[in-house]
Amino acid sequence: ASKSASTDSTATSKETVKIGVLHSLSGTMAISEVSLKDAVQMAVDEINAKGGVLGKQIEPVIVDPASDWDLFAEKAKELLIDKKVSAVFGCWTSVSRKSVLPVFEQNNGLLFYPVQYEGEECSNSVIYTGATPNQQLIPAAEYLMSEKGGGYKKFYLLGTDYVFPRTANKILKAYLLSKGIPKENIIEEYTPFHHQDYQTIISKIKRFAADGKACILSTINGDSNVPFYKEFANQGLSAATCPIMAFSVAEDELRSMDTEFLVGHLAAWNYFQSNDLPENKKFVDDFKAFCAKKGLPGGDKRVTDDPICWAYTGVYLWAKAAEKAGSFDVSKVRNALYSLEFNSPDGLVKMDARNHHLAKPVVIGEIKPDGQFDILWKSEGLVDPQPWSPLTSPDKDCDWVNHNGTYAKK
Amino acid sequence: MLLTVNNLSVSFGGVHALNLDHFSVGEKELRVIIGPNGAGKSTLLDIICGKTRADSGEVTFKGKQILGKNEVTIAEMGIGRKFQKPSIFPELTVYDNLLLAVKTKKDIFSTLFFRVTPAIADRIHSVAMRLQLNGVMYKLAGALAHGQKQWLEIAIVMLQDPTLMLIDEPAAGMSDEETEKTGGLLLELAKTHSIIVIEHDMKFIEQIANNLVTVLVRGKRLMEGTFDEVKNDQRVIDCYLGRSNAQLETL
Amino acid sequence: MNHAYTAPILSVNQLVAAYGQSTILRGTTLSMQKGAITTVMGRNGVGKTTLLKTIMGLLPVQEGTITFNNQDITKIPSHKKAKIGIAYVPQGREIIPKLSVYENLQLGLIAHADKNAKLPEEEIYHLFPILKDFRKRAGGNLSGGQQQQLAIARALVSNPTLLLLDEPTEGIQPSIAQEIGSILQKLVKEKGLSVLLVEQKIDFATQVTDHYYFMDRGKMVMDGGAEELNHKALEKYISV
Amino acid sequence: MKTNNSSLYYILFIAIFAILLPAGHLSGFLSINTISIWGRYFCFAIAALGIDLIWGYTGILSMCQAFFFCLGSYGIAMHLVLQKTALPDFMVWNKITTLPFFWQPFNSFSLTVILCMLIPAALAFLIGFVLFKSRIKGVYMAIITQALTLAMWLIFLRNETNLGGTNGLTDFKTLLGFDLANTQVKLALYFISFTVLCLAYMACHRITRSKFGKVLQAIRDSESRVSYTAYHTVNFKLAVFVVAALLAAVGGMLYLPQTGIITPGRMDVKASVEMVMWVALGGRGNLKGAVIGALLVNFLYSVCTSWFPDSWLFILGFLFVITVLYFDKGLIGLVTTLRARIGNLYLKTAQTTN
Amino acid sequence: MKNSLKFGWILLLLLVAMASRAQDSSSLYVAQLLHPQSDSVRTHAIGRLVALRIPATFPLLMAINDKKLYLLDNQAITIDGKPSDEEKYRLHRVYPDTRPLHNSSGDPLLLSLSQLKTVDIPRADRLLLLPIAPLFNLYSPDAQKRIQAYGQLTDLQDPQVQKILADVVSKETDYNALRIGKESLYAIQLHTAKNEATAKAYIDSIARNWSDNASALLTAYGSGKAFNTNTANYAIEKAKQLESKYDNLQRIQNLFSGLSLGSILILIALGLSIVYGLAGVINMAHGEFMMIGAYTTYCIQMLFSRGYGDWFFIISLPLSFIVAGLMGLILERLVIRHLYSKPLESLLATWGISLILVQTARLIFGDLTAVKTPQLLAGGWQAAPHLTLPYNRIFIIALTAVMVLLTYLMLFKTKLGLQIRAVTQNRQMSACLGVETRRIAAVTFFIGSGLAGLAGCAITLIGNVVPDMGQTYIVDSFLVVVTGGVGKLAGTIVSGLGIGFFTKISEAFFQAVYGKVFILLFIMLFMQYKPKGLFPDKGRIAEE
Ligand SMILES: Nc1ncnc2c1ncn2[C@@H]1O[C@H](COP(=O)(O)OP(=O)(O)OP(=O)(O)O)[C@@H](O)[C@H]1O
Ligand SMILES: Nc1ncnc2c1ncn2[C@@H]1O[C@H](COP(=O)(O)OP(=O)(O)OP(=O)(O)O)[C@@H](O)[C@H]1O
Ligand SMILES: [Mg+2]
Ligand SMILES: [Mg+2]
Repeated sequence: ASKSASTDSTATSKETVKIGVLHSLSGTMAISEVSLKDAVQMAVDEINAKGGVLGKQIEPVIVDPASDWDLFAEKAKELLIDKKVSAVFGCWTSVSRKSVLPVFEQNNGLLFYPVQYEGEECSNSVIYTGATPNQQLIPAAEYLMSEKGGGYKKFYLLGTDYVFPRTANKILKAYLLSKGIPKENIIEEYTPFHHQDYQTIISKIKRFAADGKACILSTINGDSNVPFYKEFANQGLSAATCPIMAFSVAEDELRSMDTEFLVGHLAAWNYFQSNDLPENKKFVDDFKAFCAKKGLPGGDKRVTDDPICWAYTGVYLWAKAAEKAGSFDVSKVRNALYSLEFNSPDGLVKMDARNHHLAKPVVIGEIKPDGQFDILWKSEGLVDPQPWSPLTSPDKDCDWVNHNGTYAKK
Repeated sequence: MLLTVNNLSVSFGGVHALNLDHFSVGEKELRVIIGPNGAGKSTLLDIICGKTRADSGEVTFKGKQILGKNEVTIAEMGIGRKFQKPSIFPELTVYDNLLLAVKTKKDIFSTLFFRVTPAIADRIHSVAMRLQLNGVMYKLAGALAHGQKQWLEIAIVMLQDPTLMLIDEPAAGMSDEETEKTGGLLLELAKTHSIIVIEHDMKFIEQIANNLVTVLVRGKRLMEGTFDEVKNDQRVIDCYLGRSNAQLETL
Repeated sequence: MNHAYTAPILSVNQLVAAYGQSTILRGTTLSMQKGAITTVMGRNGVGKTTLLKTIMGLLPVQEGTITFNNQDITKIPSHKKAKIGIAYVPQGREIIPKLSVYENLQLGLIAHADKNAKLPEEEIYHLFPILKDFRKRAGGNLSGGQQQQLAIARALVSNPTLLLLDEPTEGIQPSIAQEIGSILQKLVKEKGLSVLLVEQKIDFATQVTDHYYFMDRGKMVMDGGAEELNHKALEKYISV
Repeated sequence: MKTNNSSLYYILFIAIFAILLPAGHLSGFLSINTISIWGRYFCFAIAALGIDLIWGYTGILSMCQAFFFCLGSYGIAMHLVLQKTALPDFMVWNKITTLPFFWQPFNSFSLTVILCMLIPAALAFLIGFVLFKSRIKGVYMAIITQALTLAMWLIFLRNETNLGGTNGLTDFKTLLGFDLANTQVKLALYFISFTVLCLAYMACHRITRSKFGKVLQAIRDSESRVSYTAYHTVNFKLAVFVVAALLAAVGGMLYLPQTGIITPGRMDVKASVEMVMWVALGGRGNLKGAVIGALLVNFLYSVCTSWFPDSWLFILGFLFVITVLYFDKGLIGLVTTLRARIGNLYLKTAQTTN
Repeated sequence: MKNSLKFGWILLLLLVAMASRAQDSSSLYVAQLLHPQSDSVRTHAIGRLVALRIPATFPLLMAINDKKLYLLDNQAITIDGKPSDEEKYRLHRVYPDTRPLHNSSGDPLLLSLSQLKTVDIPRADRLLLLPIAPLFNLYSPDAQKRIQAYGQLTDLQDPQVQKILADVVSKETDYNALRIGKESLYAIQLHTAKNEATAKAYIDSIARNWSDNASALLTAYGSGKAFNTNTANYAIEKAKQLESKYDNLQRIQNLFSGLSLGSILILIALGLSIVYGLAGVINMAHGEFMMIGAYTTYCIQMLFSRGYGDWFFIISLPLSFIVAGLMGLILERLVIRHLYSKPLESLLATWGISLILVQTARLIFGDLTAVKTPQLLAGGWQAAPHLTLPYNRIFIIALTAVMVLLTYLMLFKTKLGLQIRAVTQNRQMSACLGVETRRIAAVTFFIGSGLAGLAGCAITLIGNVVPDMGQTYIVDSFLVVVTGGVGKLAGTIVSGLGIGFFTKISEAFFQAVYGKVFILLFIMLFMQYKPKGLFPDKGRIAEE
């Protein structure tokens, strides 16, 4: 509420349109989600400064679902029913999204979801600006198997035990098997949330990687990463002997980390801060300036990363769609979103013509000592989203234009 | 015999606290146990009531072995205990303390649907009256003075109406008059119950010891006899009563 | 005896103290001479223990004053009282249960005026031989009487000028009770110790005391020299 | 005087929740969302009653009430999922073709209700039996039950358990044919929760006032003395433990349809500690306190996370600290002291004027 | 004879010619590498350099592999590992020779990274170096790296490799490296051995040496290249022995992991059990004091970001103790002091405080942060050829041992400890005996919270620093306190180690998640058997 007051003051007389911001500001997920709230806030400020949407100033309603999945549902109801917001920007974990999903569907809301996820979902009420599996996982595996990427033959799929890693690894495994990697060269392992002690697992990895040609596909989440990488280095492994390809480690996580032992490891995303498009340079500078101005922790040392980029882009997509539709009405905005193009910090991206996902480039980067990524590989053009992975659900597809959401392919 | 103890041995970390060859108490007998501090008197009662485990030996009550049984079973068989250090329910009122003690069915359903009958109320009040607790009936038991707690605990044991009462130092912290009253009370109770009393107050013992007195020393039974025999036994004087027992002299 | 001419070591004046709402001491007054044993007697629950607790600072004084050695100690915290030479043997012993006997005794040294004082082990074990055998045993595992002996020994270790004893013979075997009596008298004579004794057993009291007070419902109702202390004198109060 | 006080509480309580709130909704002041939220708080309050019984009255700090709560919720959730599809989506996705055996009974509503209470009760009996038999007490009990909850949480998080893993169960449509999104249904659920809360309160009230309740308090004071007085303390402890588990489960059952999601997050360490905190804040050993604590803490949680998203933790944190420092017996104690103060003041002024 | 001499001459000439040609071409390729016309040229150049394997280019290749290749005045240079206090590095030329760069006055030249031009070699190209990485790493100034390199050498048949190896071994200075280098030589000699006795001797040497691929090497030798079955069997036998030795080492590694996990738990539980003993409550904010310690370390690292090497960590050890201790002291003064006789209330209050502390940290520091590992504690101790014991873990074990010892001495050998224990058990009586209970309580809280802070500082070595990091360990450490028996130092130690070992052992059999569940259930069952912890009080004192 305090935040909305400050944005109000810039345009007091004008009418406003409310949007909800549903990111955890406390609890375990706050680590990741606070930055997304900041990104949304920045996008809102920018749009407001340019005159708002359809002549209205955007008024963000910020609530704290506190990493509590039940509270996510409650807050979603509150935003949609009591606060009557036109769109909601929020969620990080799959479970939080699943928790609010029925609320959005029942109350005809619109959720912009900015994080890479496991797919297998095709809701009419969610706009997925993060990656689908084929926009992140598959290219990464493909790259590692390629000559250029090192021609790795053995894969250790390591993740935190929840839905995204499980699904991701299922898809990865299917992909690897389809590429002729023998079963015994793929190991799957999960650790509990907040796992801190990776000694045993690293020992296993060491043995697995003793003959070279092994790499790790990591979906380790959040605060488990630091102990993992530290132990990895301390037991004498390195990126040269066995690189780690991470799907959940981005610049924001690396920001204040001791990157010495991370250098050379890899990550696959759709966006890196080191992207040298002029749009991105501006975005990065603006974000730093924004954080410094607002006195947010980290100030001008803040960095951008993939989810931040898509959280920010989400607001613009919504604004653009509303302008195009000439209305804030959810179904009109939704229709206007199909095939909508937007010049994001990551270059031109495009909403899918049939479902609510975003087509965007895929990039693979290598960690540098300053916590940024060297871009090693970039997809040619945009990669279309596949909410249902053909590897695990070959018979399904998602289409809201010609079909009613998920349908069975012939 | 109501209670028989044979070859009982207990040690704590290698130190023998009790090494009792034989000890028995009959129906409606009031037995006094004396002995120097640390002789093992309280330990003996602890074993009888199931608080402490014995190393070896046997204890039979009403002909049944009770070693190894838990304290509830033993209590149900009819043994009630008053501890040396007052043990009551400090956060309940005196009345509730007494109510819980009254001998009735004590399983879950009976307690759940329990109603105070006039008979029970009378019993509680008469016991409270005799132990001068009627004035503090609705005080929290924790707020009683030391002597009152002693009485409350005696009252609890009385209301339990056990066959055998184990009373550890009832006169401690009581004035002479109160001690005497307690003695009278015990004598009266002894008409209907078996009682084992531990005390150091010789005057009190003289009052109540109408039967045998057992002397324990270092965990062993030194002797058993009438009060006079015990009082005049040189060994007892040496290790317990002291050279010239002033207390007795004055009598 | 001629008490009027020596300054009292401890004087309690119109003391009022309460547990929460219930007032127990209602204007208790007491004065005791240096180098003497003063006994407070009274039925159960009249407030004897409460009086000692209040003197020791465990219970706040609501009204009245306590003076020790011409020093007003009404509002001084317990640990300071211990340091200026008041030692306390409470009812219920209050042994620190998980400390060994030896450690319990060492704790007594904390209040000793001399910081480097050593434990007078010889003397203690001479008085209470049983403690010697049990040096290493946890205090809480001792028998009741043994604990009482330990509590008294612990109080004596600090070399106090005033000793507060709450029914010290409770639970102690007759021979040792007797000995405690003579030890007290000896300490009073030799070291000028003053003792405030709470006791219910008239026999013990008459044996050791120099002066007695009789307490009822939070007030002193009678006092006098040792020679006046006998059953008859007290009868009328006791039968109330 | 005493009865007067209590009845004042009751009248206020009923007036607010049975009349004022629904009326507010019907006249359009309050959204159905608000009503539902209060309905959920009632469910917490029901569980809190159980915690008060086991902890407040019997002195056994059980940290696994959140687990029992979840069992109730999961049971109903399984039923609701089966109402929607024959095979839950996540099973389809996990390539499971037939419904696992333990899901089968949840096709029937009556069986579901029975199982929702039977399973927690049986588990509580088992856990309680094992723990109480071996005389585990105090912190040991608290930490062991916490460990148990933690273990269960980890297990429920797994996909292999076929309970939806981290995502839990969500997206329910109908209950006994009623549309859960329907306002009327929501209002009905609110009233059911309210009624159950009242009934549970009355039952607990009865229990604590009976001799049984006295035994519980005596166990809290000195368990060994109770044993020497010939009560089988283990049975008594076991009985309240089961009752508390039942109350938690019932709370969980009513909670689910009003919330629309159940995940293992409801029984993580934080959640299980929080449940105890409601009772502690409200006033331990006092049934009214437990209810007030549960309602108030959750209300503040909801409100503050919306109004003060950045600083609500401070507010809640300080509330805890201040309650402890200044109010002896929780919030309910505050009320009594305040009343006493006011009474005193009144008396004093009366005296001085005389 | 003459012929052979002649042949030798020709061979020598040929070799020299080849070498000089190689030298020439290497400078060409190096030039191409540093200033490529196109990516493919660079890739080709690297490919050639890899194929040529000229020692003179090795420092350059090493710099590429480490991503530390820079240009300064068109010279290919690299930086020394550790920066100076002003983040400046010493520089070395890497081609055509290696020598340190000096400034005009003859002092070592110090420059910061921004003053150098980075030579970007794409990962794909760098990966080309992988096959010969062991070869050029033989020239590394870092002995540890050389040791690794020896172990990783392949194609030992190759005469060029043999030559380089012999050359390097002859110049080897480090004892361990020398041993391993020599034994790599044995491997070559084994393959050229012509009779059973020598072959067996070399097999023995190799087995004794036990480099990374010793068993693979022996197995390979035994199953193919051995010249008679006797030696073959002997080699295979030895290989098997090595394998089982390896398994044993794995067991040791597991034990070490258990020990290290156990020490962490003990370190946290130490403060917890002291404070628990005093206040008689579950101190819900204990984890947050840990967090304070960790953030103190983080802040000090920030202050020291201009260098001073490991000093920041050395200083943060006592400081994190003091800062967390002081916070504990403040908390005790403001809140806990009023709650000593009310265990329940302190539970609530500390919970509230933990909420406040977490949110405060979140507002001040934001999100995920981590502390740099001090140089001294980076990497691990190669205890045996296949056993790396990370220094940071060794340090934590040592720290825990020291803290346990100090705590023991403090509690049981000092007057303070005596008073603490007395106050813990009976406040009122302690006061009557002259113990300043308030001061003692404050000191105890200070020590307890300080120990938590210290634990937090130590944990930065292995994990990250986040506002709610306290919650991660808190249940586990409570379990340690409880299984050990509340207030029992020895119990805490034994149970901490026990839980550590059991966790690690179970993790070897189950996945981590089930390992954890298993250990929790195991503890529950254990408590059946010991309901008051490992070291329960015996006798009457046990009853309260
Ligand atoms: N757990 C224990 N560990 C060691 N010694 C113990 C333990 N329990 C009791 N003792 C010892 O056993 C002996 C017997 O104790 P007990 O309490 O039975 O004596 P008592 O005869 O009741 O003495 P008192 O008259 O002083 O009450 C004592 O010496 C005591 O110190
Ligand atoms: N903690 C307490 N809270 C409230 N009231 C108490 C408390 N302790 C004692 N009392 C009350 O204070 C009164 C005096 O108690 P006190 O212990 O001083 O008596 P006493 O004279 O020492 O008796 P005794 O001879 O039995 O030891 C008693 O009526 C008792 O009920
Ligand atoms: Mg005894
Ligand atoms: Mg008294």
